[in-house]
Amino acid sequence: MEEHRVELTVNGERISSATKPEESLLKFLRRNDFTEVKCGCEKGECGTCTVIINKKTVKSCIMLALQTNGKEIWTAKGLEKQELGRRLQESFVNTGAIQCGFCTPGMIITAKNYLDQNPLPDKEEIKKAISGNLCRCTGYKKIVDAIYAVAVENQK
Amino acid sequence: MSEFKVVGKPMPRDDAWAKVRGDLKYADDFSLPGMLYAKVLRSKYPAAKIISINISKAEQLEGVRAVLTAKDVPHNETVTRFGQSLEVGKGFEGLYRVLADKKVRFMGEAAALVAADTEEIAEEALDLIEVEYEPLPGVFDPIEAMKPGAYLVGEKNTNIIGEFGCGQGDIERGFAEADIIIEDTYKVPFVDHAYLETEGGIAWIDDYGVINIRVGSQVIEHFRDVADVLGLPHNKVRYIGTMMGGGFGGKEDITVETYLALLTWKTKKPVRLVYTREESILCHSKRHPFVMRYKVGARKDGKLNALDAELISDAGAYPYLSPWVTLYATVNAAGPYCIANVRVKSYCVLTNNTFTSANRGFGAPQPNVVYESLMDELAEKLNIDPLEIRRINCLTTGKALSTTGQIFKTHVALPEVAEKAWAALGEPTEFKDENKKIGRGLAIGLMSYGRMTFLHDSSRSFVKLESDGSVLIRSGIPDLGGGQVSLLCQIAAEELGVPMSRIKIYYSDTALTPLAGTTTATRQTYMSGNATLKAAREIRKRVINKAAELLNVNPDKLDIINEKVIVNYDQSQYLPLVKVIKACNTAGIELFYVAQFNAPFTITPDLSNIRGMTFPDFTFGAQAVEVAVDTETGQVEVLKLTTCYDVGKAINPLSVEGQMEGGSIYGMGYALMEEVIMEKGITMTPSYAEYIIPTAADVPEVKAILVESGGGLGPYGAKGIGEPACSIIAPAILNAIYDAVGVRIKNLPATPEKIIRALKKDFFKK
Amino acid sequence: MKKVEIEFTINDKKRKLSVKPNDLLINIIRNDLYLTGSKYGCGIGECGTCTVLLNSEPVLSCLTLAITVDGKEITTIEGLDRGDELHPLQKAFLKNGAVQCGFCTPGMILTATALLKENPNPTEDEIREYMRGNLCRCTGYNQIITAIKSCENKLKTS
Amino acid sequence: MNQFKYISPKTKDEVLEILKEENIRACLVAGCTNVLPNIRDKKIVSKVLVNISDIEELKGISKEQDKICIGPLTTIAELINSEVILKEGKGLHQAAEQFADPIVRNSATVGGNLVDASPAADMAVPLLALDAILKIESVERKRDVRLKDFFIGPEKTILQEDEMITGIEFESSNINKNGYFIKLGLRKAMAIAVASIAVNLEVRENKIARIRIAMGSVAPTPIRLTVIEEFLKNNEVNDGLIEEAINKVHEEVDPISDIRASEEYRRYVSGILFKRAFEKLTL
Repeated sequence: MEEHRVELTVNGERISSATKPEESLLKFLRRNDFTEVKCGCEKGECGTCTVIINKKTVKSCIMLALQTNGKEIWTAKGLEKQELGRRLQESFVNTGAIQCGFCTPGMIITAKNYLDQNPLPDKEEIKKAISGNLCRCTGYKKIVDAIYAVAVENQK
Repeated sequence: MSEFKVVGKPMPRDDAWAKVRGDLKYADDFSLPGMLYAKVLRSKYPAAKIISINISKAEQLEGVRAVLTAKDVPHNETVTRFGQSLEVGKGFEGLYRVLADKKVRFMGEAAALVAADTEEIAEEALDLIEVEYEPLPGVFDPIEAMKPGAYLVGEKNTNIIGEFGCGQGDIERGFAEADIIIEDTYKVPFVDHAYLETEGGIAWIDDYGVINIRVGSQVIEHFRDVADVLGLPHNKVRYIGTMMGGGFGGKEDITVETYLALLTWKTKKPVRLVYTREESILCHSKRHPFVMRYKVGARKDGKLNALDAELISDAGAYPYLSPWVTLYATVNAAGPYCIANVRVKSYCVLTNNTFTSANRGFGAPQPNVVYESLMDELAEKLNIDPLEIRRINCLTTGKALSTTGQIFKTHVALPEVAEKAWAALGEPTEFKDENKKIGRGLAIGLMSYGRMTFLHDSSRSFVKLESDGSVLIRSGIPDLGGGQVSLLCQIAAEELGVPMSRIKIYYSDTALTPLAGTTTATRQTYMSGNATLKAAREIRKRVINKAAELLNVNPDKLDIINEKVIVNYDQSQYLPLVKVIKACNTAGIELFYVAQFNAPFTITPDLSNIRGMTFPDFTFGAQAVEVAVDTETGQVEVLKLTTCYDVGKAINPLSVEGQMEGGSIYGMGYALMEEVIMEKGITMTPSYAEYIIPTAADVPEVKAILVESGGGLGPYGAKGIGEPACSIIAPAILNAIYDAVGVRIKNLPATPEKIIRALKKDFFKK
Repeated sequence: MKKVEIEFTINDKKRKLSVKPNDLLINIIRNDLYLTGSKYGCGIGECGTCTVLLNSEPVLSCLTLAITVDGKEITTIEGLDRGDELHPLQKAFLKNGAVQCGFCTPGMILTATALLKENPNPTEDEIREYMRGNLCRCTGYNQIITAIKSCENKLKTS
Repeated sequence: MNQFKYISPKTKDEVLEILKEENIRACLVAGCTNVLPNIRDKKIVSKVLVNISDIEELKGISKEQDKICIGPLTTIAELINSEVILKEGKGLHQAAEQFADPIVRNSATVGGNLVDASPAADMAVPLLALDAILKIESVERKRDVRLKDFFIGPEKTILQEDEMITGIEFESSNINKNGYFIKLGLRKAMAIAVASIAVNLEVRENKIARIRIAMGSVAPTPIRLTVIEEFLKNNEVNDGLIEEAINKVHEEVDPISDIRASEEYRRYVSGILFKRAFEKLTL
């Protein structure tokens, strides 16, 4: 079996680990204990495995681990290290945007990256921005409210 | 007690931080050293005879640790239960086959299990298992399956596995006296729960030979069923329930647990099994399709005076909970209306489709689609406003359910909820696009919370005050995302005057926590809420009595607030809670208590003519929508959505709103886009690209209106909301579509094509 | 440090591993193969709890370099029973109450199997002599000796 | 046993060499949005996975005098952010905005969407209406292929095993500036088109001077509706004309029934989509 190494930084920490050519970034990250990256469909159709790679959101189930060699990845766990990330977490918790919580890591990563680039969206824009992340519990309202609340803070 | 301190306040959930940080370990996030990976071999045919299974090649593959087939399962044929420990009659305990044996009943039925060193090896081993099938014709339509001489799905001589009836009055006379009669047949499809977390778990054998199963399950009481399959004493199987990534009824039946137990038992190693999305859609239970023939009669003034309903549910390949679901539908068939003459007959039928079982709503949403559509048809024909006709006919406090005659002793918030939901739509949306027509729809409904009373339901909870004033709760309650666990903390915090941060709860572990019963039937707020309330109040009493002694005041003058026992007429007089606890400990007064709460018990009714109480209580609600229908493409956009329920008391408004908002969208998907399409038993929609659920871009802003009558049987007068929240929206949307373009959809989902076929009949003729 | 590929048989299963030249056998057995029956007691060969059989000879795995077992056969406590059938010595230890805290038991039993292989019916003195490298703090050794004695001539069969 | 290899070349020429070398064994991986699902479904087995996602020379959008050049590795998100595309190929821009969902748009590439050759391909439809030309290269030869000659069946193209798309071009012209795209899906995001249309139109003194009509999900491949194009050319724009055209659309499309819609509905709605796109461009 052909083995390769991937070297990348995840949440600011250097990771170097073996992988196989066909291993998805999702499987690779989960194998390396980043279990906050969730596996919902493995076809890029639910968004629970969303991570940020070089400032872009990516569904990690539809990217080869090897393609991320040398890149900078952020998962939901890394959000605590960033001011906007912490504010989003706070807002999700206080707004009641979390029910079963399984979509939350992907959802909040998507929101973080979106607000980084669009600090002052309205609710309709937020809905579009998270339309690649499915949620079955909340009906999205409190998720949109939580993200919007942070956007409103941004105006101050 | 004085006014609430914690209850009724919007509360960030106990589990929210772990979830938002990604720290929470769901079933698939947990590993053990030396763990094996399991895969399931699934039947390629919906109906076939298994001639032979050859596993020798798979066994020889390096890294394969076990390959199991039906013959390796000690008790392969058992019965499905859902946690009940009492006899409820054979009618409800259908055959449950762990691994397919001789006859395959549905496509994707498990035929063999593999455990191997890696997932890849396990998958490769599946390809090496040789199964020789002899395909059989099968039957895929419940109506066909009911006919004499139909293909027999199981081993019995009929496919009908449940037959129920109820009603009152004289149906013939009722129709004779009606000024108007409407007769129609409605159909609803298979629906998937589509929770983001697929079914999964891990099992291991501990030092003492106990099989531990860490799994996302709504029913940890299944430890008994797993033990029975292996022929072990019940105390040799332990369930450790994880927080679930959504349940909605789909994790109510056994999913991976038995497979895990068998494989870990065989290999003596930890084993993990997690379904792929395809597997989940293909092989776990679905919501029941129903064929519903209705006939309703009313007088000119709009008063209903006759309803005759025949309900036929597709149970799929195995009974599971189908008889129960059908029974729920039967009792719900006449909706929240007073009708003097009612007859309901229902059948539950096996087919070679994927098996159906619990799905949020449990038999309430299906008939609701019909009776609420028919109410609007009547309203139109009699030229009465949709809200008015519901006012004229709806149940009120003290009235009786028209199907079973169960009397509503608790508050019935009708027509109040309907008026509020309807009014909340506000001014009609202005629209410029001439191809889009605006329409509005209203629907009301009821759904039980708590299990059927003849199941003699009960729940237990352990509450303890630690010597430092922190609180420990132990409850078997599983949490599927609704905040069930956090709710118990809130109740204890309220009663014992300590902040949420000082409360720790251990939940969902059959070895450590008193069994709280299943997180199903919208029962946990009611059942485990009351059990926890009872336990907490017992501790509270003991603390207050001791404090009264020390302060030398009358106990009823004392309250516990912010960890102080305070004299309520003189706040300067108090004792720190910790001090009182010390005094109790010194005096040998126990500050822990296990309480059991029992629901009302009734005897099993005559199922052919169900009368009297079958449920502890019901939740009443109404939903209204405004839609825009594209008259050229048939696309429907929901512009406004309001939902109003009498929740009795919202213990945590954030969670209650969450259920109402989420339930609305769950139901909106049912109305507009969701269908597990099966062609001759083959699932055509095994992915999120084919089984589509609403995205954030598809949803309107849901307006949730909470009515708090305080009239519920739960703690502080709370009612259950989880399932009722999703059970009414579909017909509201259908009514709105009709209002917009005059098309009455009688076959969910209301896809653009169905609407266009009705609008452009002449085009589709050619 | 560069890793070396070694291949050996443990409890009748072939295993391939890449190990560092200074890896100790006890760590490989416990941490890489998850065979935690072999215990780590002192790390300097004073207590015998880490005893395993290397080509049927008892060795202290805390003093053995992993690379040296390349091509050899190892037996740990997990390899003694035959499925549900316990090894005669294991039975004897249970029967005679030779197990208290149980931490020395794996090493004890493996050493004892080696003893009875060399000397099917040893005298009590011979047993004490042979077993002296295995410390026990609970039992005072008596029931252990009795257990081993009760197995004389039983191992030929197994 | 399913054995994969992985190579990550740095330049286009290296890729072409690898394609020559490995031929059918090679599987180019760019956005990877379909490759991994196909590996999971065993539709792709034991291939040499050639990662081309880091090859800068195959990325980016540029305007060279009278033509627009799009690198095949340009992501859908990059199209959305491109002023050039917005100005020179509005239909393509609209299609990009409706493509899958915001996250997938960061990975998926224009070239990838074309070579997958799905009948529903959201990029193919507007590019057909822009009459795009594909630059195709192998070590041996270079050739230019019109997109409308590129697709030969569902998931089938004329691309040879040793070839790759190295550029996508369309002319900067009045007709291309005046385009419109409509996608009809069953939900607002992550939708696969039930039917889609792109129309590019140039009107001179109220006569149709040039018109191109392309549709997705109404035939085995994304198609150009050349019969109607011919019919409409040099005609005056009026309601009667549109009515007649709609009927011709019904005849020219060749849809199938699947889980998303029936053949009849697709046929019917094709006419509606045409009418709407056409009106958008003429009003």
